Amino acid sequence: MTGYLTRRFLGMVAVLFALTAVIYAVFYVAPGDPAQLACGLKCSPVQVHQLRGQLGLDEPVYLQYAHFLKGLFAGRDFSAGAGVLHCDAPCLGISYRTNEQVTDMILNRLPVTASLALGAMVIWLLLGIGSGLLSVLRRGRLTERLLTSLTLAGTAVPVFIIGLLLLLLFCAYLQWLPFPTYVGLSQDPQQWFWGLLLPWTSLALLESAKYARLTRSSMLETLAEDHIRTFRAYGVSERRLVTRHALRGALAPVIALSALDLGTMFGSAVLTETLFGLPGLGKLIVSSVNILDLPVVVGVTLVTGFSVVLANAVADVLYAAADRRVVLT
Amino acid sequence: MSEHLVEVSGLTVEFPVADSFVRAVDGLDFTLEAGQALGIVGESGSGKSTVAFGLLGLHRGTGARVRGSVRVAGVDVVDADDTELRRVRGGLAAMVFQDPLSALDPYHPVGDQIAEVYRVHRKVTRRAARARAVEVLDRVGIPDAARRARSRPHEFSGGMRQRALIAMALACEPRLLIADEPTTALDVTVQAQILDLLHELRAETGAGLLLVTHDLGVVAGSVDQVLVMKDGRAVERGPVAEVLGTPRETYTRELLAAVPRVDAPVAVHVHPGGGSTAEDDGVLLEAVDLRREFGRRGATVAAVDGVSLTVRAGETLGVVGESGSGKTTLGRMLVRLLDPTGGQLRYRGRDIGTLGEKALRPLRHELQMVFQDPASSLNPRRSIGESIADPLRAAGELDDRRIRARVGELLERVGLDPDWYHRYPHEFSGGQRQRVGIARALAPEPRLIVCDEPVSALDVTTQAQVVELLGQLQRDLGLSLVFIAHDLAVVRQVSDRVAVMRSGAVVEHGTADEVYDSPQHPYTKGLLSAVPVLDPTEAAARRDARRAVVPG
Amino acid sequence: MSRSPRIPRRIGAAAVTVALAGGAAACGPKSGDAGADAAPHRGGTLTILNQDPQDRFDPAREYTSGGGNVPSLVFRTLTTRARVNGAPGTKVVPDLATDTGTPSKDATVWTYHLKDGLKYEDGSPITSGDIKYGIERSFAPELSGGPPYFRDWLVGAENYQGPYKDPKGLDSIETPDARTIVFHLNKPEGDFPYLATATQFAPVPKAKDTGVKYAEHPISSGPYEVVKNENDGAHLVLKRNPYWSSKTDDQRKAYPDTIDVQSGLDPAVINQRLSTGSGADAAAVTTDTNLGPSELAQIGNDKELAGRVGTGHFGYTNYLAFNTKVKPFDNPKVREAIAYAINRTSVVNAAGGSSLAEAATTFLPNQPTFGYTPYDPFPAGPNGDPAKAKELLKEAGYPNGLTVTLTHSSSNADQYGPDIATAVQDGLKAAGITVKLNALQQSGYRQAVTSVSSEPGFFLSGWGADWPSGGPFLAPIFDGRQIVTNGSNFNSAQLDDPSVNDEIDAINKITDHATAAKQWGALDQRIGRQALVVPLFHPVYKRLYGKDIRNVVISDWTGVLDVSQVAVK
Amino acid sequence: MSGTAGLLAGETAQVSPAAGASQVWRRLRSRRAALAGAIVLAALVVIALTAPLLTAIEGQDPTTYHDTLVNSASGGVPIGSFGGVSADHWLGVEPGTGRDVFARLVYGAQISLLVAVGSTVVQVLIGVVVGLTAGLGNRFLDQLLSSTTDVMLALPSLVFAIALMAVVPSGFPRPVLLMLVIGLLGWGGTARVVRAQTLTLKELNYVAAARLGGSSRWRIARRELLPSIAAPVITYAALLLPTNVVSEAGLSFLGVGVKPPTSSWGQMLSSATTWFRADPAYVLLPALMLFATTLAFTVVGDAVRTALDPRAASRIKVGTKGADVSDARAATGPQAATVAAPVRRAGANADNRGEA
Repeated sequence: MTGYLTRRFLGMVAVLFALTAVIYAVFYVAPGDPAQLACGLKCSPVQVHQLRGQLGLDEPVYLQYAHFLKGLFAGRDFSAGAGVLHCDAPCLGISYRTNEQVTDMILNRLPVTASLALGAMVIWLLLGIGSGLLSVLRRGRLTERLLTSLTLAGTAVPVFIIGLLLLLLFCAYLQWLPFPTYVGLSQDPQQWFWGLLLPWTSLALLESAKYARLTRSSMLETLAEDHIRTFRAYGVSERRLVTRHALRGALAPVIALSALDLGTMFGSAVLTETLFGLPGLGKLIVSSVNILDLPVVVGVTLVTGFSVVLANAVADVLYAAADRRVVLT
Repeated sequence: MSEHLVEVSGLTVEFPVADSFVRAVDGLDFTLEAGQALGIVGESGSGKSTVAFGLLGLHRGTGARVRGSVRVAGVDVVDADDTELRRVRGGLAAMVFQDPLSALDPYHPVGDQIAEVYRVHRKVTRRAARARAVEVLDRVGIPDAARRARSRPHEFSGGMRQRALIAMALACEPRLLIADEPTTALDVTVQAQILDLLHELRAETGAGLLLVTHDLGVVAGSVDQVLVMKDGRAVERGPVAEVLGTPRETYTRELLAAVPRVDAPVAVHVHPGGGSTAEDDGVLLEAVDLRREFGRRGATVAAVDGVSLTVRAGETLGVVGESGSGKTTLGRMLVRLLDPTGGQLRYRGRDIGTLGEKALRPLRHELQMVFQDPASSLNPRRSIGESIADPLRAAGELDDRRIRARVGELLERVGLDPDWYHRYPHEFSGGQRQRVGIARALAPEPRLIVCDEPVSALDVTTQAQVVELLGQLQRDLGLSLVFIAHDLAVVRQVSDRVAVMRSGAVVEHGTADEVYDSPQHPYTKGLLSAVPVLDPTEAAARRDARRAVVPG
Repeated sequence: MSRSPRIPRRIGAAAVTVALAGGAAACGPKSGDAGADAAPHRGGTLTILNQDPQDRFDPAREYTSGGGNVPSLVFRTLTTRARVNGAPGTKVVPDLATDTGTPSKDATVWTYHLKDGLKYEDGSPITSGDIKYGIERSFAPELSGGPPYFRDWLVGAENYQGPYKDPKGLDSIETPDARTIVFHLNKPEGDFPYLATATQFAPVPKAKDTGVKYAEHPISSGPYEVVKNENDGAHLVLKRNPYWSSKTDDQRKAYPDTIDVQSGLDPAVINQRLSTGSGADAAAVTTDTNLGPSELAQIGNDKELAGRVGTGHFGYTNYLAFNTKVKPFDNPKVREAIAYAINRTSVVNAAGGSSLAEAATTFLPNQPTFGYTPYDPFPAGPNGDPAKAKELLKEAGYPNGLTVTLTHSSSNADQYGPDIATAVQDGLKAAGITVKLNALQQSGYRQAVTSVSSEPGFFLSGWGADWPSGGPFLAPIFDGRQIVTNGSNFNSAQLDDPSVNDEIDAINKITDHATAAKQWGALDQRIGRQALVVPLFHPVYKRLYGKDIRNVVISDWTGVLDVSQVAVK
Repeated sequence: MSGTAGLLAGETAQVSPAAGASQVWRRLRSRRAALAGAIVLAALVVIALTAPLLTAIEGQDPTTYHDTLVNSASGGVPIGSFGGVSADHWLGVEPGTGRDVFARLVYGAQISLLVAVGSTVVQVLIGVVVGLTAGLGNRFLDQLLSSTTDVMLALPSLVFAIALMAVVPSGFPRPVLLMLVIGLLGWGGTARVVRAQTLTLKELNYVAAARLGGSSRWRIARRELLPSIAAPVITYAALLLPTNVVSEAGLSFLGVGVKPPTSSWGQMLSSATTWFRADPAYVLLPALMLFATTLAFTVVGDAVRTALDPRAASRIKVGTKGADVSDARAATGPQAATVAAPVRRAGANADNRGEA
């Protein structure tokens, strides 16, 4: 099993690197000159030329990529003017625009995206598993049909619609909530919570619908398994069948999926971050794409991609741990 | 009060299918007295399992319609409220299920599962319940029960799991044990042990036993009374010796006649023309020290571990072994569906074990295979005619009319209507599908067919017909057959020579009569003695013999 | 094109960002709230809520107009803008220097003397050598981003690579003593005092220079020093610099004790927080976010809110640019037809409505300091004159209409985007001109329209001067000698008319600002008749400030309230 | 482009061979929700196709500005109630421009449906090719393609779409570009489903039989595998459609979708973010259209899934084996025990290497 996971993990990491190479190539052919953009439009040709040299943009693209790889594994030095700017491995390079280390930029935005993703996950798990279970326990009754319809509708609503409507309702009309802003958890936990409540909810409503459906179908499938029948045939009550014998098996895919979703969230919260103006990784990469700040784009892609690769591995392990019958080959 | 342990009268069970109901059990009546054992026997679709489930009221809430009356230990199962029904389930009547792996919760230790059931019915502490679990596990012969009680089901072997399930059934000292095909998923040696255990327990606890099975051999040694079912109705009922010995009904007789017997071979096979004169020339396929390993470096398992055997032209080689013995892997290697990882495979003197797919293709048609599961061996989305025609087309035949004619001929040959070209597999019964599979194997005019458990998924009557067909074809076409099966009786029926496999190796090899009548290897001996027999007296004698050999 | 009406979203090219950081200017607040309060309160914390971070907080890397808003709290420069309301706020006044500079006769040598008692935040004295060093380090490629004038104007600076690679420094900046600094220019530049407001003229002590890391904590010469700089200017906290003294600085008031600059906020959030004004937000302002439609709609019924809007004008013009080297725009009649056909009402609406944009018919912004002279060479009314346009097209040889391609940015930032483009498109439809839209991704668009080789024939553009004077507004766009073939070119019409060139030279020699302004206005009118550009609108800044904000000063230089003047209650 | 679609793929499953087309249709028809969804979808298609006609009836077009219908001083808020609803402008006008909202919504339907369907086709084509190749190829090829698939599923696809849309020259037709970009970034789930199916199917005896019959790999893929893969792929595609509707809207929302003045619901929603307080009607209309479309697609897709896969609809079975009830059930096709594609249950192993 370890062997399997290692192979899968390494395979994905390898592809991830191939991907960074593709990004380099794509940006190389993209219109626009990063040096000109970093320098400013009024920069003279001399100045742009100097800057191009300083950023290493005068080198062939494969050498630039080689430097990037070297930085990743061995660290790199950049000229800081006065002295050098040492960038320890794993070094993702420095921003063309601000000379800031990409690693720092990402670490600075990470808390925002992480708060968003983790908080949303808590809500979607509670809501999703809760309503999924409820619809199973109330099989055949009105509650089930209501929940089934609701969750079906829920999966169909894009986050930017839910978000907009929530904003409209809670911030503009009712004014119960402040307009979402990110305040660090360590800075002011209360503001952190209230500021993120709406983004969390918008993300989670959508996800929880998916989870409710998954929980429900997984639970129904588990309840149809033979061992459930065994305990039913031994007089164990329905409630206990669900909570003790079906829940764990039924939740295995739910947990595995949430690990995956959490990983994906690091890269896919762009819409939410844009809508609510949260300074996370998604916003960072969007603005970096606009100014062709290649090191930042590659860095964020690598980090978000890696988080998903990791999440995949975690999901596999969780799944295997939850379901002893699973063999990873 | 009547004080029958079980009293079923006018039981009818119907299941909703699409817009209508299908009747699975149709007006069944029977009784079972305390301490007695009743076997319900029938082929698939006879409704026997439905009866077993009906005794515990397990149809409640599934949409099934249940009519008639079912009384178990004095409780009316059909009318009882949920609480009372739960008291019956496990407390008064306990069920032993067919597939012990899936019947236990994979997440909890076995002991806890038994303890849980115990606590449903007895107001005791957790600790006392655990102790009871260990006690019953010990009773069903689980060694080191206190430790094993903490293991999860997947850490048990198949037989141990079945014992654990029986232990669970015993936990609350029920007055009735219901065993639904308790040994179907098990190897023959383990099957014998489990049946012996059930027998012992019944004697010891005085509980009644309702044994549901398709295998007449299983009931022979285990019950007092037999009820034969067909299409939801009782065909015949009586003491086991009487029903098996002197059946009154035709159906029962047919059923009995179809059961293959280890002791009395049915000579459907014919030795190749010219007898054994041209032995050397007759060798068609030869395996020399053939090996196959699975897994990656470091953690390989040898499924086939150095097997050498020969198949002569026109003869049938039987390969018999329990699950995990590597017989299927061997069979697939013989037709090169799997690549050997070692040894040689010679076909008509030429080493084909290492040929690439392209080089192999001209030879492909000479080596064919018939598979176990007729459901998966035909593409559900193609008409059977197309499936059979496939090898013809692959061989380059383009003329539709000729293909049609040839397929019709093949269908006829395997006993099907030649006009069924356009029918789809789901329109056929299991036996018919297996015939289609055989027709397809015949299509490219092979010299050798490997049959991998060709009849194990079929009912006993169908089984006999398919075996008969294979023998017929071999006679007519001069085919060589490799017949792989776990069922010793079936193998004896068809084989000229037999190889017994265990853990990837052949432990005994010889003519069918040699191997069956005077087995040399202890493993073969054990296997043979475990085979259930139809004569209740003989069965009892064998049980005693086994008990003498394997104490405890 | 250069700066945008609002501090641009950070995306833009640096040039843009820059100018505006200073913000801009014009009529101050109408109510008497600001100056009327007797004595503004000293102390407290001023919060600034912005979209864009105060990144690259290094005097070498800032591109500001007049020294910027937040930057000028930390960096003092040789000269600075006058911190007063309205038009007087377009004047240059001394800052570190004793006067706005002494030019040689032909204005090629400028001499400055430093005031007495100038100190850094650590108490050490500020010397003229530090100012020279500050300018020199802005040449280092590591510290790119500043304005281009130093390289263009200073003698022998064209290929200079900064003091790190070339420690000898620039000979054209002399420091005969610690309080004197002399600049040698390669041509007469009467506007040098305006340039001396740029942050590059802030002193940098060589011993404290840490290269690119200097931005984390630049050494303050102004009233505030940096105590916290998170995520490259995303969150900046400034506190009073004890060594700064109002005795040497008559411009900055520096009433609050602490300034807290938060950025990365959504415009809707900023406006909402300012209008609600709870907690610290009561003492908050924004320097880069205009009112949104929601607030604009609200202001009509809410006097209190209306009283907290600061309106300002920064000299800026959004226009349609033609490349006269591309057919059919080489034909003046076609250009005129477009100028007649344009529906400025639609365009103004697309730019946020009449509160945020004023329809423009002149290239020069509507402020006297630029030499604004009202005129309309192609009077077509607010909705255009399609009939006249059709007539002209017929004369030009297009009786059946015309199809042209309008290039624009794919982003609406700076109003070069699809919103304006589609408004133009619809307006021209009535005159039988079919406009195809060619949206370029923002960075690609900027480079395309400023490169002579790839310049499209017809595109959205805009221009704002680096300081409030007609020269830098007109010359880059219409001076034939400023056509740059191997770099960024802003003379998009590629006009090279000797008479225009001569006129520019003549006005540049005039040292009196008012006289020169009048001449610039006349020149603008003269060029305007050629329909080389179609002016669309001048943006207006309308920005909300918190309930507790006092002493609001909005000059016409920046157009936004000056944070160095603000007091909190 | 949901990155997690792959995991859910395990849910989609086999079609019972017994489920012929007519049976599927009957199951579909019997669900009222599905019927309603289908009606909504049909209506949308009609609206999209007849957009020019509908707007002609209204007497408006989607691009003409109406300066007099908005209040310029308040930033361009439509004059009148509910966003300027009038006899001329049935659903009001767009703030800032005065363009007709009804016309823009109707034309927006064209883009939404076109891009959704087109990108789904691209996704399915790539997914099937990659999945089949991985499933049938040797270990190296499989590893390579599976890793690529995993990474495709892992990519922050929205971000990539933004980058791609930015890099492609502006002359390229936008709707086609959208289809390609969404398609190129969203095939991972299909590939995973197809690969898992292929792996399961190729272990099946009828494939082995075809090999023995002398069929080539290509012939096996075409004749034995593709027909069996079709059902899960159709099911999966039905689930992809609403996702792709949302992707198009999302990209337009972020400003990299179709180019103005072409109208798109996503772009309307994007501009509505600044207007939602001053003109709520302008938010609600495109939101409603988008919601109705995705919901209709989802409902129909869900129904297709249930119709094609009777297991999903089956109630809890108790006690009795399928064979006892009806022979047809016993014929249920191969069971794909894939939750996460690579995960297999030990019991389901084809080799008889079971427990010892």
